[in-house]
Amino acid sequence: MSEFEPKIVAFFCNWCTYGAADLAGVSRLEYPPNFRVVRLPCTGRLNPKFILEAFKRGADGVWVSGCHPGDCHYIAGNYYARRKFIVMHYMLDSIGLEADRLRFSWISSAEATKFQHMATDVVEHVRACGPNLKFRKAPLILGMEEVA
Amino acid sequence: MPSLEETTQKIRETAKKALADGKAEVVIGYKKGTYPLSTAPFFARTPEDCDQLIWSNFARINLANYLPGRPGKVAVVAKGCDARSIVGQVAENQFHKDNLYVIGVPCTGMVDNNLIAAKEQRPYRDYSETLDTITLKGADFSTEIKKEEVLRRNCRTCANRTPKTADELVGPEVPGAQADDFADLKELHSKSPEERMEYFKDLIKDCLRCYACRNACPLCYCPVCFVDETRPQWLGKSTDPMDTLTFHLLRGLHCAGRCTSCGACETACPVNIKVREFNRITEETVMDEWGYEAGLSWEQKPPLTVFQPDDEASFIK
Amino acid sequence: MFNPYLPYPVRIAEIRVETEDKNLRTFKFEFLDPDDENKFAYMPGQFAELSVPGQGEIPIGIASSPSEKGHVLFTVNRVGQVSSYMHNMKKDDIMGIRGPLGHPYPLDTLQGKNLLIIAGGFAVTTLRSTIIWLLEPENRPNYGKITFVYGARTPGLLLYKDEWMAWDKRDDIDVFVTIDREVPDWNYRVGFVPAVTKEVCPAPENTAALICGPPIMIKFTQPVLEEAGYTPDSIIMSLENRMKCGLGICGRCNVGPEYVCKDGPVFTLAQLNQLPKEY
Amino acid sequence: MPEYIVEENALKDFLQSISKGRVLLSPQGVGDKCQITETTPDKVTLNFTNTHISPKTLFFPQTEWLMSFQKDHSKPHPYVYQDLGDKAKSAVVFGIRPCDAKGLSVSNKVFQNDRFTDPYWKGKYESVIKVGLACKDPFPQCFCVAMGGSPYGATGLDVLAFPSEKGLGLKPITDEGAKLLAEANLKEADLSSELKSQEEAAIKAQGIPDDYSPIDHRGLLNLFQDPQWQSIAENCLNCGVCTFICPTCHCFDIQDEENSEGGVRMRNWDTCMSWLFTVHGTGHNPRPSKTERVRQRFMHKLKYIPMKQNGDRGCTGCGRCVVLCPVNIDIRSVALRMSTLNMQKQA
Repeated sequence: MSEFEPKIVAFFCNWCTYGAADLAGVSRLEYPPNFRVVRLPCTGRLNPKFILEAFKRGADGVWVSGCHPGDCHYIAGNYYARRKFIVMHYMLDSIGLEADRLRFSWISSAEATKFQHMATDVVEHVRACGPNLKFRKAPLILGMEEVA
Repeated sequence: MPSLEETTQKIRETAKKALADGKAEVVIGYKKGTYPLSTAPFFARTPEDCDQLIWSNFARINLANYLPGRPGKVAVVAKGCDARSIVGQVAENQFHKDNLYVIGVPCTGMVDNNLIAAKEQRPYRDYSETLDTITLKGADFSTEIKKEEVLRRNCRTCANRTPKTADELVGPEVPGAQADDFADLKELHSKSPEERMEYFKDLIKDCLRCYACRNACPLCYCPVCFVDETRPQWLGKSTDPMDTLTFHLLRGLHCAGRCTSCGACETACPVNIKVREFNRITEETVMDEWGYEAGLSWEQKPPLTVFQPDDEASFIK
Repeated sequence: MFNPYLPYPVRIAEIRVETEDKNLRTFKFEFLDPDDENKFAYMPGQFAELSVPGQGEIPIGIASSPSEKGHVLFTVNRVGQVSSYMHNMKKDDIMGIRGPLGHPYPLDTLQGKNLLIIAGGFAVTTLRSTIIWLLEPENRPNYGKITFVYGARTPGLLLYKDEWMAWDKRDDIDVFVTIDREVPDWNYRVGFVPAVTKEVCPAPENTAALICGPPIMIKFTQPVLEEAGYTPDSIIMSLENRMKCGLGICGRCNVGPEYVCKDGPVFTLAQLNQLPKEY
Repeated sequence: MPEYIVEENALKDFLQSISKGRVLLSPQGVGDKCQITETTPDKVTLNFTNTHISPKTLFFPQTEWLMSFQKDHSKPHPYVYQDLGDKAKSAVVFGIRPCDAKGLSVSNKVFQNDRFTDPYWKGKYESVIKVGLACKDPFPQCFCVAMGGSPYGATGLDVLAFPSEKGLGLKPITDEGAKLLAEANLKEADLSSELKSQEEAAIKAQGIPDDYSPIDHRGLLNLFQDPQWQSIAENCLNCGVCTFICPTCHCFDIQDEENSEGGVRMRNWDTCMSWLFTVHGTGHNPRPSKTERVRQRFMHKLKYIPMKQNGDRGCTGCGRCVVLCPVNIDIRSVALRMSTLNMQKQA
């Protein structure tokens, strides 16, 4: 049986981590291809429902990454985001989401190597958690077996 | 402590005075309910109306809920928790402080009817209450229940029973319980992630998705709630456990740093889900992280609307 | 057991963009199972639920006439989730239609009468169906004079241009098409529907008016007709409300005790005067 | 038809007998957990108030999948909805209360109306034999008598069971009920006089009922335009609890859900208290504020349904909304206010 390949939804800030991913690619730094990236104007735009929606639709992990505190393109977006992340993080942890499925990080657009390492790390941690079976919607039973 | 009757009398006098002095066009208070162990919100507009206002151990619903968007000058009867909600609404520009007159009632806690139902299953048609006891009267029995045994969960640990931000208090201050140590969450935190998820999925399994918890909440005033958004539709409307859990999680998160533990959501829930469990988690977070309790003063800023450059978040890599 | 919730599968045979703002498209459907066409026996004024698998359903008036065999037509305005999705569908895509639902215009009881047909904007759909049906050689002799008033804001927002232009050339129907404001190369009328109606409406004796249009048009046309002497039971209107089941069960489209889907959508003004204005 | 008697120690055998080849459904659990569920004869109890939320869930679940489709063009019928079939099981429900049975019979006339039959409801409703349990002692929330019912009412039931001096009395109501009892080998007994006196006592115990008949005589528009709706609605939170727990509320929403392989169409309970319920695609809303929505609920129950169902009301007095409304909007007071003719001159 082939090894489980996790599906990870990544929310990247347009001004930093998204650029870092770009730079990593241009620099031919190899990192795992398990991400579906959603580009945000700022991590301040991240609504908790985005994370829940990703898990609900079957993502095995979610990775949110933005600019280092103090470096926000919009002055303070990520400071507010940080407080939101704190509340979100404890909430999801408290209701029993495995901590390794949800990752927050700060990666600037110059940090291609950090991006590479972080990407590998996220995938390995999510892989260790196994497929997301509990924190997703129940599959639709189409009942086609009998019909066909 | 003044008796319920004395408090009732004082509320009526204060309400009449507020109307007469032009501080308010309407006084929102409680009147006796039509069913045993209940009260109804009541909108008093004349001095005669004011004589229907009462104080009771069943004044559970949070009257701050009627404030957002209401035109004109309003006086409202508020317990400690309700007054805190009002502070939150004013901070969030839902109601202008100048149009508000808060009649604060130092509160010794409200009664959970489910706990009464657990103590007395026989049908009763009448009841009486004092500040400390509830007496149920059936065809051939009369049962006296001590109020402290049937207090709501949130009232048992309430540290802010006196509405200190009120414009006028109708009784002497009452001491609150010890500062909240979140003892109720200790057991939860000792569980494994699997057990925690089981616990929460079991907690909400009876959810009817009626959203009464949202509608009863004085802080849920969004013109279009996320559950009603259709493009995109964030939330499935079926009984899928994940959709239900998402609703409760997001409701909890939206109330982070705002919830005052008034218990209106749990009171409104028709199937008695402990919906406040989600709010408790965020309450604990804002307390641990920023030492914040919602609605204690007019000056404080809700924690998610401000930041410190050095906010600690070691989980962010 | 017949399941009224189950749509008949149809294929999109043709999509026509109707208006210059591209917000209205006419869909021509063919039934995958030819038998379903017989089961879908309808009369002008009825509607159907267009069902896009995975997206939902929308109630839309049937624009084709039962006399047009082999297909059914629906003109859909891009408004919500389902209609927007439909606007991105292609020829030969598979979807479903469920119906016919509601009651048709009472054309059988109107036999022998003159008909004044007033349409505004894209509400003309079921009235197109009506006119096509009325102009059939076997039906036309059963009715008196037919007057058709149709208005839209601009020429580009008028539906079914080829058809009403052809009707205009016939002598068994009087066609008055109008737009709100003068534009170059416009050879028909200019002015609002109520004003045109006032000018051209036939005598109320032995005449019935069928009206379908936006609320604002109905609000101002109704007094014109009443002034001209039309009685409330000779003014026939078609309502719309949000619907889901279309079967008089799910409870959202009711106007007082009447369900628009099951008991309507066609009501006379006399009936509506007895009902609350919850539409 | 004769009545039958089941002695207390024979109750289990009786239940065994009527549930032969059928599923046995009966109220289980106490307090807010009390609900009609599948059970076995030994677990059946007569000692309960009523189910916490109405038993409409039996025939009209909160979420019900109606049909499904698949997207694979190499398989038959891509993108064509197929009926998910009737999941109805032959069953007997023991212990449904008369108010609920009557309420469900009101919904039955909506689901099987003059033009359409809802197959999902019909299948379930008609495959369940309903043995009702009369209410000897009314509960404080009960007002079935005022709503034109009785604690011993038989509407919507196949058999009415009632506590008799000698055990459990059983009165067949429909032919199906008579057949069920005839096959159960029971002792016949003439209980008609006992039944009559019990019913009279139970009705009396509810006190002098309010008279809501003026609602039937008031004009529709006169009631609709009554200015007091504003003050009735003032308290309302629009939470919809009253509609979800009500035995006659039957409104639903139809939703599609899909994934990469296919999708299902389902229906979920909905409530007229929600603004989303009636809003048009254009944004126009025929019931834009809570006043209209509150009015809709009470008018529907107390005026519209009686107009359509020969005077039968859409409220049967089970009292759940009275108990569970968080702001104590009591349908009895509302009905009384609707009955007050002097609010406005009669239409």
